[in-house]
Amino acid sequence: MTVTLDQGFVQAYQWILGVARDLGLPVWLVTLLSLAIPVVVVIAIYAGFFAFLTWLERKVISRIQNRYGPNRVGPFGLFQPVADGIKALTKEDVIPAGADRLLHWLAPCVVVVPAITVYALLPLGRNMTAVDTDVSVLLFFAISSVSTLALFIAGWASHNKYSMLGAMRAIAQMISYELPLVLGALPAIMVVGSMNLGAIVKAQGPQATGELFGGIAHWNLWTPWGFVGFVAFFIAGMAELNRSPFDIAEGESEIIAGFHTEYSGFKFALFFMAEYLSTIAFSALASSLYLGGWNGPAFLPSWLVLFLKIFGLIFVMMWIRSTLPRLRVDQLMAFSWKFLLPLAIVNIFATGLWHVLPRATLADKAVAWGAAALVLIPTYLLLAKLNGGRATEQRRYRYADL
Amino acid sequence: MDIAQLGFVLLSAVTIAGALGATTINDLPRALLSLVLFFFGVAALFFMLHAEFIGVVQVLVYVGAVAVLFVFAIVLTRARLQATEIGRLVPSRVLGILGAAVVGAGLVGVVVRTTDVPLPAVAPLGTTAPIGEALMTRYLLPFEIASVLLTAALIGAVVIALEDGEQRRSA
Amino acid sequence: MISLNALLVLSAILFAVGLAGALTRKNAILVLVSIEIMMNAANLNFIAFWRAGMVELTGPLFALFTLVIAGAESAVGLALVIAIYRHLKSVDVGNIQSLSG
Amino acid sequence: MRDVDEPVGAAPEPEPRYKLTPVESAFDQQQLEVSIGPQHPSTHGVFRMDVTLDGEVVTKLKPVMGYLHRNHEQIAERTTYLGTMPFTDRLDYFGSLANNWGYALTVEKLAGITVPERAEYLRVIMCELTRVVNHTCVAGFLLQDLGAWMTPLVWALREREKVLDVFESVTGARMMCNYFRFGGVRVDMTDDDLAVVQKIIDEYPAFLDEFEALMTKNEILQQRCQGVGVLSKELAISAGISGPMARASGVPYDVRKVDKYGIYDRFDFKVPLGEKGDVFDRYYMRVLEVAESLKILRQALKDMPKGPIQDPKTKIRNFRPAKGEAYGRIESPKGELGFYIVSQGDKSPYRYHVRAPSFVNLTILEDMCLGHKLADAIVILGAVDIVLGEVDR
Repeated sequence: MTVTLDQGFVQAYQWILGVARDLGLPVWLVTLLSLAIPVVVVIAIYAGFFAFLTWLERKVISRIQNRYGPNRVGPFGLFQPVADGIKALTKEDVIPAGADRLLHWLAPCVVVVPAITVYALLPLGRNMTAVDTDVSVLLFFAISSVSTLALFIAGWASHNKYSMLGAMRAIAQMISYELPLVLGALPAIMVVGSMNLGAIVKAQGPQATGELFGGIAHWNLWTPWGFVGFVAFFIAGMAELNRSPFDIAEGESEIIAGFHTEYSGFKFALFFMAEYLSTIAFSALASSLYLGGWNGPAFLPSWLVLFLKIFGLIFVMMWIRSTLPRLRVDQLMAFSWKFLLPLAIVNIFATGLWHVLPRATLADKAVAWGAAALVLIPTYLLLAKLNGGRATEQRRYRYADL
Repeated sequence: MDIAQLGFVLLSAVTIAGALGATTINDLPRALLSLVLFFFGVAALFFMLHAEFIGVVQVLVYVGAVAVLFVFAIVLTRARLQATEIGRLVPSRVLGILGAAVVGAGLVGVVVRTTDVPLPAVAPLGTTAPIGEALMTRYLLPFEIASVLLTAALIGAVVIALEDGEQRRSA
Repeated sequence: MISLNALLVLSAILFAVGLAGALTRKNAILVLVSIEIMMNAANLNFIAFWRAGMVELTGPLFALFTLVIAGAESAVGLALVIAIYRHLKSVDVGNIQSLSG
Repeated sequence: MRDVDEPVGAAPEPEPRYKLTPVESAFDQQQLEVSIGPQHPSTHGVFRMDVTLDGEVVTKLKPVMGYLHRNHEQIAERTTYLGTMPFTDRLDYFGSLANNWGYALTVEKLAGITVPERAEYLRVIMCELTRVVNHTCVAGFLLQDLGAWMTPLVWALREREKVLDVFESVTGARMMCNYFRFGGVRVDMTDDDLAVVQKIIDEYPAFLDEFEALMTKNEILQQRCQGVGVLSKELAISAGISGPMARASGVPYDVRKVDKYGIYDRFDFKVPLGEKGDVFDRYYMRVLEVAESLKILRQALKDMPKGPIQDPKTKIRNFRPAKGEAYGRIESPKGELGFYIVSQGDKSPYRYHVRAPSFVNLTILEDMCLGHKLADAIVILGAVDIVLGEVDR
């Protein structure tokens, strides 16, 4: 039963291909079918996931703010995304006078493509990776870096000063957080010795049958380098995704909506969708690198486990979004270059140390932990001290004698 | 014509179109987009030739970094209006195009005269790990030199761009 | 299957296009763009020869180092372009002639 | 026969439907001129800042007001004295009761009217409640400008609703209360209302602590606010800045203490002072002042006597004060709110002028913003605490 659930998608896929072959369809058609089915299924499921997520985000933030959130359309407002979609589709598509019409049209398309493409690389469940290459982690970053250009195109083509400012901010932000992002992912690659996401996930799986929560103890998160790497990766990822508190590129209180100020209707919906899809993809990547990917208890199908982990990470993002104010541009850059990047680099050193030291016995483990902690904790304290110079002073207030 | 050949022809068309666009379009952002298309075409060709790692690095470096650098240059120089006309064929331009055509024709001519070798059908077994090993053993010196070069370029770029900024403020 | 010569011809064409661009464009940024195209064409050759021969990894490694140099070159080149722009308020290579005799 | 009016020759070129503004040339320059407002999420109404940016740094800023000009003063000079009262609600529509009091105080000074004891207490209670909600919401708005996704603002508005319920129950209106009358107030507060007020001020400190825990100790907020938009004490005095903004710069000035209008001399409360004069001080000044206001409210509720709420000698209809002029001022939540009225003995004032604190506080916006980033300019504006109804009048 669990196996059927777990491998249901895979088995159905094999069955369809088998039927197609039995029917005597030409080889190229079968090949095309084998390519098309995963694409269609992934897009359908994760686009549905995206719609649900917009609803969930509004609901979660509403609860944090003592509101109800959407509750008019359908039970618990569940059909709100449908209504939003219809509205976006029927809304007038405004293109500002003086805009570069071709690029204005192209930008939302370009921004969606990488957001969807990266799903091909993710192990979405056991035996459920569409494209299993040797370099999938690197390829993920390579593909998602395209969205930077899309944001620039959107800002430039809109012919609006706010858009231009937003585009500039987006680019500056993305190139400063690209490095900590990649360096944050590097420890996991180093230890496993492969850039293949499937191999990284497998390395975090149960080493023997019947382990707690499918080998939760083997998650990379529970190592010193894993913890630091995950935190650096997660923060840099939030910046990369333009999530609050790093949403300066569209900071609505400053530059209206940044690069998508001049977008309406379905084009705007595409930007929105790309943002959410990349959020999901990024959460999936983060869970694959550090949280054991689809590994979970045996009674849950593997794809559901990944879903839950994605939800967990996204919930944390929503929580942060509804709590923290936005950083300023220079503070954002300073945080990346002066704090996150050095920490990530030192973390790589700590990973190397951990990898070299023996970890067979308990004493060995203690030594390895101690060594990694000895590298990481002073670095953290030093960086915190170096960065916390000017701001955040204690203030004392007095009362006027009137 | 099998699928590989069809793919090759398509990719070549895309690549050449991208290159032509980048060298002929006057609107800078559009030329840049065309360049990105070209980069992607080349990366796809690398993938086709089973050099996955190089393909990925191609996208990462060219699209993720070089193209973004170009974006910065475009924005910082506000060069939208200054994109120069290519329509008028002044003598120097004609000479340039002719020269390039001669070089291209020469290269193609040489290639066509040599005996053709079909690419081996067997795919090489994963290049990523061997490349990593080679970089750490036989090619360690070039690897280190490259990293020094990158550092020098980084510092140099910062210095060049900074110095002037300060002058402008003090002026 | 694709033959080696097809790849070499493609690379030659790309190189010629890049060269033509470098020789005819007046905007310094676009000259740099053209140079990148030429470098990519050369890279394609390295990979093609490696794929045809399949001996050693010299081709991909050479391509890798070319990539590194291209990155460094464009960083410094664009920094120069920006510096020049600040001085001359122009990125037209025709205007940059203060060193000509 | 040709008609004289018939045009001769070719028809003129039709005017283009729109003219392209030379944005391209604007991009061409080193400095980017951005018009923030009048339609912008963070200008707190229809206010415009013409900002010149070098990259992200503000090099020039010109506040442009007047989009909400409603001829308030001219209308007041044409209508009766009492008829102006509801109009004053619309000045600072976030704290209408304070405006009422300022106007009532001035007219009472002009006509020499005394106010019964209980009415004075009612005035203090209503006005301090206004101050409490205003300051809380300003902190919420400020956080909204900082980019905190609505949460502080919604929390602040939740508390505001409770106070607005009291206003509604007492005066019949939630925002445009029109509560004050010359020589008293319009309706008395019932014991139920007073109990509700008591409950609100009992619960408020807990809310305030929670609110502060969300914000004050937040490192991002501190980094964004400290050292931003510093206003020196000297500049604050010479520019006539008043209210929490002046006190944040260390100017010991509070009309409640200086004038002791109404019955403010009976209450024990303190006036907090900042030292740096930056946005963080301005934010924290408001938090501290809420605590002081709660102190006043507690005392007022305890001491409130029974009695009439309206001076019976004052004529409500056909109210014509004698010839003369008067300037009355109160400490509104935003600063010193002054009314200047000249009477010729008619049914309407000869000259009526409002000294609006928001307006005066806005005048030094450029001095505070120069050299800061665009994002800071928004925050500085948010910390000034303006209401456009009052700025433009």
